Amino acid sequence: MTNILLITFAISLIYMGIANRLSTYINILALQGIILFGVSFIELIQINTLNLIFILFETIFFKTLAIPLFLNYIIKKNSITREAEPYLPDFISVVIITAIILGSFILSNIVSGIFIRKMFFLAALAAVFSGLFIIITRKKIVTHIMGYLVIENGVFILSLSAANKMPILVNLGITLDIFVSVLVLGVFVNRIGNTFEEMSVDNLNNLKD
Amino acid sequence: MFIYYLIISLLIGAATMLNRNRVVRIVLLILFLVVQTTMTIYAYYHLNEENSGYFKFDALGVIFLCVLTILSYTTIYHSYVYLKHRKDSIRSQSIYFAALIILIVVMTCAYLAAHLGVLWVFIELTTLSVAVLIYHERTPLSLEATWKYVFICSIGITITFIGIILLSIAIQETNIANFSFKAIPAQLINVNTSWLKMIFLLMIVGFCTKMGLFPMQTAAIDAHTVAPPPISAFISTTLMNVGFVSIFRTYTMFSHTPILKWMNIILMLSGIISIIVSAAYLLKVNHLKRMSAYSSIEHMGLAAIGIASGGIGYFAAIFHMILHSFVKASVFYQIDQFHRNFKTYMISETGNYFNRNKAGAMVFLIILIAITAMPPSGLFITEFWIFKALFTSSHMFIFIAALFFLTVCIYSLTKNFLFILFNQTKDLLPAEEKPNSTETYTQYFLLAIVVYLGINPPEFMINLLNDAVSILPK
Amino acid sequence: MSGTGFILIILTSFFFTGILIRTKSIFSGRKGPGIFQPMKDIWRLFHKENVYSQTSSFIFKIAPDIYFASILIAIMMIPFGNQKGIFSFNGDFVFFAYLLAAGKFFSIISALDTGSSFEGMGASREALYSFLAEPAFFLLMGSLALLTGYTSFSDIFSSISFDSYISIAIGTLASFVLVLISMIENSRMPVDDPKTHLELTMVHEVMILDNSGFDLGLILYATNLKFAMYGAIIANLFLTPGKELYYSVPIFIGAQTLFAVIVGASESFIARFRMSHNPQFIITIGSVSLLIFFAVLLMLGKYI
Amino acid sequence: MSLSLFIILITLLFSLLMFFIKESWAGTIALGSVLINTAISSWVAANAVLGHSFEEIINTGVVFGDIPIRVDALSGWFILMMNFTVLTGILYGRRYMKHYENKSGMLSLHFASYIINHISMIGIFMVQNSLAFLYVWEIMALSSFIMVIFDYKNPETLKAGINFLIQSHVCILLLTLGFIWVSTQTGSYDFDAIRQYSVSVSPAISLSLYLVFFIGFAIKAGFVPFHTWLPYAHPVAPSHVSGVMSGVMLKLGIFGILRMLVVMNQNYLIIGYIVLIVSIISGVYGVMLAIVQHNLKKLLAYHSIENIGIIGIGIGIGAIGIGINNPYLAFAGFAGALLHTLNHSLFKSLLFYNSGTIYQTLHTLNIDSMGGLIKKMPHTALLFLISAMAICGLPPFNGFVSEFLIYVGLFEGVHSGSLSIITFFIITIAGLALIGGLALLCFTKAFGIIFLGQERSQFEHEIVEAEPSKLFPGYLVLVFIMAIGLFPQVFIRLLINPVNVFTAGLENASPSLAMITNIKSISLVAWAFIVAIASIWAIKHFVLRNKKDVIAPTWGCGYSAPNSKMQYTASSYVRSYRKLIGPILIMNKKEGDIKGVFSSPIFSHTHPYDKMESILIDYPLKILNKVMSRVRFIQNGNMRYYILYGVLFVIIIVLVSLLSGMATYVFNLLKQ
Repeated sequence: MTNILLITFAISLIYMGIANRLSTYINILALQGIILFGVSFIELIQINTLNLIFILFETIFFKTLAIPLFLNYIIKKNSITREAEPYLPDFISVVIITAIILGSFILSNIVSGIFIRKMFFLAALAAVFSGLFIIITRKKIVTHIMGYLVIENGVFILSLSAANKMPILVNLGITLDIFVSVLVLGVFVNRIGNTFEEMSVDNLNNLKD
Repeated sequence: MFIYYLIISLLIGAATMLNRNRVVRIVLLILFLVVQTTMTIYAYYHLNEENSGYFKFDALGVIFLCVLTILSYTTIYHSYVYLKHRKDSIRSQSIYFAALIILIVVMTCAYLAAHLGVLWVFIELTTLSVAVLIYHERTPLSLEATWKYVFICSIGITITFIGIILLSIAIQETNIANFSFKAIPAQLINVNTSWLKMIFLLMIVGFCTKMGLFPMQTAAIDAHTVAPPPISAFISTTLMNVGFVSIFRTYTMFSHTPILKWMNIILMLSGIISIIVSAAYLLKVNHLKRMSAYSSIEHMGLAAIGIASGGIGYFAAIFHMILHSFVKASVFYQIDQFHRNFKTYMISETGNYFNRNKAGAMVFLIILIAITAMPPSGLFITEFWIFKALFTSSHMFIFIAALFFLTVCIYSLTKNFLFILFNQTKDLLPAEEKPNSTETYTQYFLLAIVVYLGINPPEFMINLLNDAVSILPK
Repeated sequence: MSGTGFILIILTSFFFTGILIRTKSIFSGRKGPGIFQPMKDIWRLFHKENVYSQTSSFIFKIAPDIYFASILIAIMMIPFGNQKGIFSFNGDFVFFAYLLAAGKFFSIISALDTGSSFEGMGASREALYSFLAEPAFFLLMGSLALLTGYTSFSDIFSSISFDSYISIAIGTLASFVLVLISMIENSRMPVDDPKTHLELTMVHEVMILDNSGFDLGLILYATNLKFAMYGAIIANLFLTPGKELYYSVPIFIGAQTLFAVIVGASESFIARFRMSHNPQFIITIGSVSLLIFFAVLLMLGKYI
Repeated sequence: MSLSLFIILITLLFSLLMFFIKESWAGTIALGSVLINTAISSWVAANAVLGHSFEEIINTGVVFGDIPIRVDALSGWFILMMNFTVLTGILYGRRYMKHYENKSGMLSLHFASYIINHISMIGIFMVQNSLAFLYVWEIMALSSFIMVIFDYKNPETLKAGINFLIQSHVCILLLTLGFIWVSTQTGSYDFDAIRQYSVSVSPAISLSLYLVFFIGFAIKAGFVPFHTWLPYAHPVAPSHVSGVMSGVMLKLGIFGILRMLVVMNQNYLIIGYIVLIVSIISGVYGVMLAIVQHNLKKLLAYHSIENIGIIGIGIGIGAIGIGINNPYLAFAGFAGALLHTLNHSLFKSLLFYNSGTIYQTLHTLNIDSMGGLIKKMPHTALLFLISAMAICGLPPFNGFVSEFLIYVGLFEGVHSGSLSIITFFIITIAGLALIGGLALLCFTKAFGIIFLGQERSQFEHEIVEAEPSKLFPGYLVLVFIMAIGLFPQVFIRLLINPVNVFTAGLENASPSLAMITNIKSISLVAWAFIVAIASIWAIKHFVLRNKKDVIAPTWGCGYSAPNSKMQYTASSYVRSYRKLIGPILIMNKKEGDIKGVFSSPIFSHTHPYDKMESILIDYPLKILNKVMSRVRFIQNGNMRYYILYGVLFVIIIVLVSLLSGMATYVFNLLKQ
């Protein structure tokens, strides 16, 4: 069951590669939140309740509801155009993300002798790298945040794979990371929206030599 | 004890945030400095002592804590001067000082953290608290820089976090205490080396954002450019020290595993590339603060090389970081005065500083000597040691390359500083207010420290340094 | 006694130029003046007062004296056969050369002192030729030192002997080089024509255009002395050591006369070079003396 | 308390004091400090030269460890030389600097760095701990850098200053390399460690170690091809500083080369050959370029290169002498080198002082626009004339004595050595003679054009002789120049101990005595020369006692209205020479062409440029710039790239380590 969810997760990444509407991205993020909720529910059913509740709350509340809404709010407020405006044609994006998944598959096979389930490792790695890929290849600033969130999801999966022995502290860490960064980034996106009329990274390369 | 320190100073920070009265603010600041100082002294006298769970007053932390405390005095003073001349609104001033206090507190915690997770959390916090300060001037440029800084640091910190998770997976343990730096090495004995390599790589790349090493040096430079000069001083000294401490701790953590040589290669690579990049940009950079930022990158590269070459290199690297902190801080303090004199940071639009502000010009002259690591600057000694270590570890190619590119850096720095001091070709409009030479005393003081430490470092400092490197393989 | 060489050279200097001029006039089918005529002219000059250019300074006044003195002292170092010169020590020919250079230094700057374009020209040429000629002389002396194993005029000349063909070859080459050097030093044919009437082509004469009276006399006589001096050096090459005076003095006089005649003959049959050709000519002397060096190496069997 | 610390404290005190008093006092303060330091160090040094070496060990904490202070005869000789020049330098400088009071605002800084420079040089001669040596060496370089950029209002100065700083830094890098090399092998900073190391390893290694040091010091000494900083730094510095730099600081390089020769006493023969070759090239090349210079101080700077070459020839001969165990040769070589070091410091500093005086009266250094100064400034002219003759190595002055020693050594070597040595020496003899001749050409030009004839250009300010206090140091130097020229034997006696530092190892038949008797006769002839001049002069005046000189215009060969423009200029004086050596030079020529029948005034400038510089410095720098500009895509302001770097870094390293892992795996498979 977990594996199916994770595979779905991976597929969502691929879909992200070809999606060219911001709304699609947000939906995918929400979907990933739900997937993560499922995974964590299945995996962590036997750990202590407090921790479980916390994680579930995190997945459902933050990843599935709060953040997508927040992003929607930002987009509305700053009247950002609805296209993602990638630098690369979708075709290449898909190819690259597939390559990323393949690579993480190979890598997960290479690292041996470690107590970790390869599927988790694969999904996490794929998420992290696709997130980075999205950040690198998309034009809008909001998409940077989205890519960042994808990375966070990957990290979350990775932590899940070790979660039943995972100290709560690090779990807290994830929350703090997402919460703070998203908030701060959101604030700055707003600022940028107020400062520049057009929310594209092209406004943000004046500091250079 | 430490927990009280945290609470008190955070309270002071909150008070500064809310307070709108000048006198009260000064009182609060002085109060905070007192607290910070007492904390430092306490830490020094309770060396290698666990405190309130996640913190430990070990030698490395205490050394850099001392540096931080000394610099927090000067930085707060210069921030005060800076704000006085900027005539900001009371509110933004309160925010500034509150954020500054928080930053200092958070960095203190980062130095003393004895637990990987805690260290990580506080590093994240430094990013946030410094972001507020970087954005203080509220210009589009500062917005851009802050955005980049926060974003890249978040990415970096996340990469580090992945490393930490992998580590936690690697050491099959549930107990939080086992995540302290003391406990980890023992559990790494029978972990697959390729796994260790990946963990180390990810963690280092993350920390590089803070220390300003290649490949993640980029954000730090932009942050330097727009931050208020006193804050730039902090970014390129104590904040980079945070990065250094974390890298050093990580290195120490793994130093008894078979991947030691591999780690050295990585750090060596990162260091030398940093030096090359800084050399390349110093040749053409025209923005004074960016120039100083690049020179910081160069020195970070040297420190990394120092660690990587081992032996006396560990010792030298820490020493180098300390001295560099003092020098670089004084650079940025002087840059503040410089900026008030010329109303610009662009080197090509300045000149003849020697006759416009004699005291400041002398500071620049001494800084030029100090930062290019020529005697009587202490950096000369540390660089000598680093190169000795490099030679001993028989990395001849790196040795030559480093020497060569350092020479290039020296050329560019000399050229630019001499231009600022002596160039007569520009006809500039005179400075608005007469430069105040009392503002340069702090710089003279710091530079005097640098010279003194270079010639005759006090006993306790040597002991601390030896203590800090004692665990590492000889 | 060691003054013989000195006295003889002084004596020779009285009639050397006379013989030279006489030879030339005979070759050109004239009777020509008596061989003491040049000395008489000089003597006459000694009684005339000096005319100084208003541009010139004390350098111009003192220079002829120094020039003359340098040559006088230089002569004192020339040995006579196996008799030492008045001054003789290891490496005295170094001193010899540098002393002449000192004299030349002053004659050059005194030429520049007058601020005349022509004399500057002459000075420039003189300086150029002398620096080109220096190495030749030192190479020669070095080779001789190598040959004999001594480093002073007297030892070298007293121990030099011509018993093998190669040594004779060396001797001839050496005397050839010395003749040419003396030609340059005294600025005669083919480097310079003292009889020319166009200042633009002069070297030495144009330098002393402004000298007059006593000073001019000094300079002219110094030239004679210089000739005699080089003649003496050449003669020394052939003075086989250990012979008595009544045997060696005639040889000496003979050699000198022969030298004068040769110079005279060459001046009447050779045309002077173009100015631009002089440097390579002088360089050639240097290479010839390098040949001497190789010959010496061969002779000593160090270089097979 | 120890002497050295005392000196240091005094100096720091004075240099701090400098900043709290009126600028007009700074010179005097500096003079005081120099006097004190000179007194103390000279006392030590004099004892050392007379055979009582001085040694103490200062313990300074963890960084330097024990610093041994050793003053042997060699150091002593150099210290005495250095002190004298520094003293005359400050005596001249505090007058010279009066012009700049309250104009540049850098005066106190200048004088402070002057005295710091002084003690740092004392330190270089005394300290025998490699780290401390580097420390003082770098301080010396820095302080001289600050002195060089004194006239910062002129952009040329800053360029030259940076050039100087960088090249001296390169020299320091090489020294650092050498010292690190030794200290990693032996774990000690003491020079004795170098000695032990160099004897413990194979000759090839110790030779390469020596070469590292040699190149390092050669940059400082200005041997070709490491000379390129020199012709820029000397002209722009204030004249007393140029005097000290050229007179003393170049000798630091010489001292380093000699010191390392003593310390590493290894394979002398090959080192001798190397030094000899480099020196001949330096000597000839230096003077060749000196001749074509228009800028007086630049001309003198190139001449320093030539003189360094002569000193180097001496060192080479000496080293070869030790190598083939010929004490006479060794003595002649080293004595010649050391004496010429002293001589050069004397006449070169004097020449620079004079050029300073000229500069301050005419406000130009362009030789072609000078002329006829001898009538306005007779004292300066006299000083310049004597030092010019001395630098040409003409008797009866000091320059000749040292060159004579070297010549004697060469001729001695010629008939005592193997074929290779003979050939080398013959070439050297020819080279040395050539140098002498060229120097003659160069300084007849310099003196003749600057001081003689008529003024070649009008100056709005009237030209007057410098005030006595400015001439006094010059005459002080002059005394020594004459003394060495006329009583060389005294100085040769003083040289016995310093030379013995090298030749102590040889079983020698004490060549010094033979040498001294030989030198005695030099002084004899020198006296005779002077007497002869005097007597001829007397005779002349006796004969012409009742005739009075006639003053007339210069004879214009029939042209009746000669003017000052018709004189020979410096350029025309050396034109034929320039044509001869054309291929070696780069002459940048600018000419305005004639337009129309009545053309506007036209011009023709020639700027000599150093070919070696264009090959060894300019071209590589161009390459470097190209490479560096390739790197400059990194900070392109686009955040996507910034993140990409991190990702790529991780990916590449992972891939590489994976591949290397596979490679090793396959390799092990193949091994089985």
